[in-house]
Amino acid sequence: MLGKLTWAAIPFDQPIVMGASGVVGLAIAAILGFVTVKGWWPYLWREWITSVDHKRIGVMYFLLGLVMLVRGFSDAIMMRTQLALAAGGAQGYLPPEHYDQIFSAHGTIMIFFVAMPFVIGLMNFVVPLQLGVRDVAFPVLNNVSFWLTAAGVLLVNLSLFVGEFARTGWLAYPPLSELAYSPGVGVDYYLWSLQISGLGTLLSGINLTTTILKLRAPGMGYMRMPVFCWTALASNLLVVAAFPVMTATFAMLLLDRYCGFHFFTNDAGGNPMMYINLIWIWGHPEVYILILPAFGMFSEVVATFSGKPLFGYRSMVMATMVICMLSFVVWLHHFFTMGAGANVNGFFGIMTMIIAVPTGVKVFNWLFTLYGGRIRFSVPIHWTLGFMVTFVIGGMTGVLMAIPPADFVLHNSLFLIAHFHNTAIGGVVFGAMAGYTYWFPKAFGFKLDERLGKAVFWCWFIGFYLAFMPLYALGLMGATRRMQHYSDPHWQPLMLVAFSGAILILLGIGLTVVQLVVSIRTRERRRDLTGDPWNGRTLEWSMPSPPPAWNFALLPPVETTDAYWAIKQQGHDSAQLTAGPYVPVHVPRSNPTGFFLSFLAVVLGFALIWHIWWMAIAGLFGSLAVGLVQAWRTDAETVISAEEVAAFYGKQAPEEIAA
Amino acid sequence: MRPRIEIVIRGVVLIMLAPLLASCDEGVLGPDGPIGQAELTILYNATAIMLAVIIPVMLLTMGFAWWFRAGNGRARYLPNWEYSGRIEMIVWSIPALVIVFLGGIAWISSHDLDPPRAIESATAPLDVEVVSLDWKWLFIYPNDGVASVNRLVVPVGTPVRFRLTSASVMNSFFVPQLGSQIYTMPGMTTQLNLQADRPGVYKGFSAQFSGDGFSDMWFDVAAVPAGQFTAWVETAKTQGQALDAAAYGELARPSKALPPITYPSVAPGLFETISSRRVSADASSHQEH
Amino acid sequence: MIDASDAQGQAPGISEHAHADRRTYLIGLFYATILTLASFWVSSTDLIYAPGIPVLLAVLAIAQMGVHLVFFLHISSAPDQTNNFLALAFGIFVVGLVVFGSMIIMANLNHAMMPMNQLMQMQR
Amino acid sequence: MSMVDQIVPYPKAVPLSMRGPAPTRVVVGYGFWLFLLSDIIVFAALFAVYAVLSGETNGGPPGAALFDKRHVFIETACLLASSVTCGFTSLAVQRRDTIVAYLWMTATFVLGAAFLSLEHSEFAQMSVSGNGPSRSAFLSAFFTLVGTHGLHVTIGLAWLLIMMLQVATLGFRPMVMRRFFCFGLFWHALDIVWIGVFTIVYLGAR
Ligand code: HEA
Ligand code: HEA
Ligand code: CUA
Ligand SMILES: [Cu+2]
Repeated sequence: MLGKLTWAAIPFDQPIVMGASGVVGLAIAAILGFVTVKGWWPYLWREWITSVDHKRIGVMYFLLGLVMLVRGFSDAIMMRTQLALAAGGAQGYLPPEHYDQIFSAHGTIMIFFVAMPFVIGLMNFVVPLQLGVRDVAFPVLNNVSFWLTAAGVLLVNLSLFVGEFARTGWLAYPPLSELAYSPGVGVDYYLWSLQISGLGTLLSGINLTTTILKLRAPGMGYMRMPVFCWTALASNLLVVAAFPVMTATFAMLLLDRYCGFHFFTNDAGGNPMMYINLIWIWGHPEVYILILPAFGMFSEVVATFSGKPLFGYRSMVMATMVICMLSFVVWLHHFFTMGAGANVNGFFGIMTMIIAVPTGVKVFNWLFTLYGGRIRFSVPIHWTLGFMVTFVIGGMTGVLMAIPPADFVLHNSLFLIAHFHNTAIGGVVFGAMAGYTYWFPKAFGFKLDERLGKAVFWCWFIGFYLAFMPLYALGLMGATRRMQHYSDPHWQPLMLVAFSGAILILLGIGLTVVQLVVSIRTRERRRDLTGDPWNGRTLEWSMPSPPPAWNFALLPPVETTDAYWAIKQQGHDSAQLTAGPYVPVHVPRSNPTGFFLSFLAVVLGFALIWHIWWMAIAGLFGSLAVGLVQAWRTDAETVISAEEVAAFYGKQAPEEIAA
Repeated sequence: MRPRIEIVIRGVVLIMLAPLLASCDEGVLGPDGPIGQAELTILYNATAIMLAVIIPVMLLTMGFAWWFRAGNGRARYLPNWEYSGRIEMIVWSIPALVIVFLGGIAWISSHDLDPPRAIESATAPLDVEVVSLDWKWLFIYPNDGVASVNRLVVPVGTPVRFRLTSASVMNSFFVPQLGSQIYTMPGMTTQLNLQADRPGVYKGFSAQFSGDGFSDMWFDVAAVPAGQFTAWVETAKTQGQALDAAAYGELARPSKALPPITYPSVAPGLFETISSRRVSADASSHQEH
Repeated sequence: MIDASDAQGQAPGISEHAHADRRTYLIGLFYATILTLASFWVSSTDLIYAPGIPVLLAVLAIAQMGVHLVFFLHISSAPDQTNNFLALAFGIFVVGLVVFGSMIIMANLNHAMMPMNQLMQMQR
Repeated sequence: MSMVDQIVPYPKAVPLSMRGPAPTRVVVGYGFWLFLLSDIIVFAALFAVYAVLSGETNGGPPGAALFDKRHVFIETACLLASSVTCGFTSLAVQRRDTIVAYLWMTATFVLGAAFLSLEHSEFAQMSVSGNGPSRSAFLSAFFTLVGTHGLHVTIGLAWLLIMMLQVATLGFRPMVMRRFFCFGLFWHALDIVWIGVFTIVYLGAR
């Protein structure tokens, strides 16, 4: 009846896990109770859960990333604590079977459920606004994508309380991840949650690519698109091309585990090397999926706060697209040590290094954007400058490992760990933070607190160096990754430094929350009444903050890059752009399909993980039924009358004068 | 703003360098063989040339940001300066030139330091067959017919020719002070050539995560003078139990932190048998909760 | 003056300017049939130099995919199809990398990892 | 889906890319086109695995001993013919000619179903004779590659049924026409994948 699921799946014997479960359970109950008492459900359901507005969905993605950051970070703190303790003969406080789950969960969560939601959320929110259009190409699909990601998140978190998570690292290399060596449900949790959320990501990639290529305001030719839209295009093209490979690879591992196939097994002719090859065909583009939009955000921020156009726009566009293409021909650098011949290793090493050229061009162009600027030191530019000095170190160590013989001694060491945290934190996370502070006023109508924002930055910045520079040294001293304890007591001082860095980052995350709370409580003082708090250059700043559901009452005319800047230069302002005459606008109606599909996907995934076949069938047919209902929906759009649109702006205008 | 950044950067660089300098004889930074030595040289060269680009970038970033701050009346504001053909040229060509150099190094060194490539030497190489098991290392000396677990003894100044495989999941054989690592994989044979130039005891371990006992997959590499090596082989031949099928079956069971053992004799063709997967190691207790 | 419904080019699969009619499909069917027959014949004939057969099969398959793309999917390199065409090119690029990249890498690895006895046989 | 309220006339000189948002028909078609490309990349991964593992028969029979070319030829003929009937369907749909559309839809459905039943009989025969997917890495790859194509055909048939129902209940409204249009793309793309399958798997079998 319940497949493999028994009471034994719940780790009653592990006080830490049970305690954490209890706290999380209570917190969830408290939040749900609070929402119920306040009677917010109808509002949440109508305006958020079923919303197909790209702005709302973007915010929800970001929020999801924020929640998962807490989970990913608690894993990180646990690892750092363990490694600070487990020196010499000591075993620390986490036994291997526990520690192995933690680093696997940390890597999986950080990449798929923190970094991806941040990046996708920001693209969702910003891209249609910058393109000057009303929504993405497929608003309902957008909501489905979000909820599928949320379903993956839910499954990963369920693994904490019911059963276990994979102990195979964030990429689950076989044969370790095959049934013979990992008979538990951990790997199944990993695979199904990533299959479900991966589908969501793929759909979102198709959606945003179509949006950028097919929906742009009149006059916005390709060479007039903001650079962030270009990087979003490159990133989503990579999603469309790379995620299918991940889906196929995981599907084959699932067939091995569920149906006795022999793709990657040790016996019957299976070949684990093929998995490693395929997973990196996806895995390498994946890191550029994350970093390219971050590059775009820095480009926007650096131009805005320097009060200058981005230097070398064409070069930037070209560099972006070159990185996009090259990212598909370097994947072997992740397994130089698998024993391929010198020609193959040499070729992929060189292709990898070539990426340093377009990336270098970007760095130099940001540099020359600063040159001759009038730089206002707001929080977003802090993150950008912090990124510029930090990321180049990570890039350099990447290029170092691209030399195959150098990689022969650095592969899988803590040096590698330092490299990718250097690029992921110094690049992606700093980018997300820059984007978050930059676009927050647009999304919510008020600015975040500047002083706290700077404090957050310094905690992260210094914390990052403390936490990860020692790892470069440790890697060179021969410390390898994924070790639960180590025998060399020499390493402990550096591990303690790294621990202190993680604590400082914790402080930064704490202050992020404080900043948010303080800013919300004092929001009346921080209102952004002009819609253009930073003296921006692109179209999203030409509309009120927060923007109306329809974004643009009239699609704005575009004559150059930095379209809004040009409009301002001609002496116009946003009021003039929205002055009418108004026409009725069609907006898509809220739609619960995504939410229901997500719910059923969780049911399906959970049933498959625990081999509860009747439930799996129920989940599958339930999803099909939801799909059919959606297929017969004919009331996809509603019309907002011209009067209503006019009323919105009419109400807006007097306030603006008052300000 | 700027002075604070500067203090931070300085502190950070110091933190970064101090341990590096203090620990130069360890791991990758203290190579004791030709392969490791060459790899370290490559690391130094590549780092130096890249730092020559990257340090100026960091300094310019901070410098530009400071000088062109909004409050600085002396800085020239160029609100429309967005293109310069000459700068674009330089910007593309500096990284490109660096990469041409590094790419050349990468190509040549990939061939020169290819793991299967024999080390040139007047001394005849020693053959060692390596098997990674759950969670320990088996070293077979095919020419002497002895075997050892979790302790590798090699003669100083002699090239060692490794052939490697795995009896269960993937691992990576790595002795940082000797140089290159290479994966060990079930059903496959990889090759590696290393040499120790100085007597000493080096740390070796698995660098590829392989399950719960992974952290204990350490072994010592004892590089000893040739005479001592022969003596070690002779002693090994007289001690303990033979590594026949039964003993191998026993050994192949998952276990953690096994102390070193030697075997006086080895079943003929054991390595081939393992690498062609004609015996399969017992996986049943690979993972317990 | 033409209206904005031409904006951003045409959808793939439809070619409204060169009207896809019955004849297009029949011509496509004709070519595809010939190519299919040729493939099946080539695979079991001894009139062709045997090691060349896979190459010829590949050529025929590529030709037939082209026929399907042109006559059934109406893909062309016309200006209003640029986006469709570029997407297709990108897809082919990735497909080629995945398939041939994997094959080359795996052949290289397998060659490097052949058991010793096989390696010796090859050298003889 | 896309919400364009202003269809503005443009002089010919304005490049396509500057004429503002594309109409819904184009947006949907393009989105689906991207989806198809991603789907084909899934197949690319499966083809790559097949190419790498096709020699790993684990002592079992190789492809040449298992496949029946006549069988495959009939399967191919079914699919090819269905491509044409599918094309005729879209022509009828464009003319909003209900009866003819139904006729060709039915023909397409029958041809697709014939293909599936042939494939099913092949799979069943192989499994019964002990050459199922767990026999060897080669057979795992074979069943997965060919089976995934078969799964797509199955989905296509279900989709076709739904379209028949939609025409009956909703009539030829733009939404239904767009879906038809995507179905056509899907069906033709499957045919292209099949060309790869029969060439590499069946005709290339050694
Ligand atoms: C995006 C990716 C990402 C990020 C951000 C991080 C962040 C951190 N990671 Fe790591 N990590 C990985 C990806 C990431 N990690 C991966 C892929 C692995 C490999 C797993 C494996 O071995 O299989 C790994 C492994 C890994 C290890 C294991 C090393 C080993 O194998 O021995 C350790 C050890 O301490 C570690 C530590 C940390 C720490 C202390 C942080 C923290 O410093 C940083 C904390 C980060 C956050 C809390 C999230 C970001 C926060 C924000 C962006 C705030 C935004 C807020 C607002 C916008 C309001 N990570
Ligand atoms: C967002 C994430 C991100 C980014 C942007 C990068 C960027 C790069 N990465 Fe990194 N990488 C990862 C995330 C990332 N990586 C992860 C997660 C892993 C490991 C996963 C695992 O094993 O678990 C990894 C692993 C990894 C390896 C494998 C190591 C191993 O396993 O042994 C290699 C090897 O080549 C590599 C190289 C590079 C290179 C060359 C770049 C380049 O793109 C960097 C380019 C940037 C610059 C070079 C700086 C700016 C340039 C200039 C200022 C110009 C002048 C400079 C020069 C001419 C050099 N990376
Ligand atoms: Cu793995 Cu050879
Ligand atoms: Cu990579």
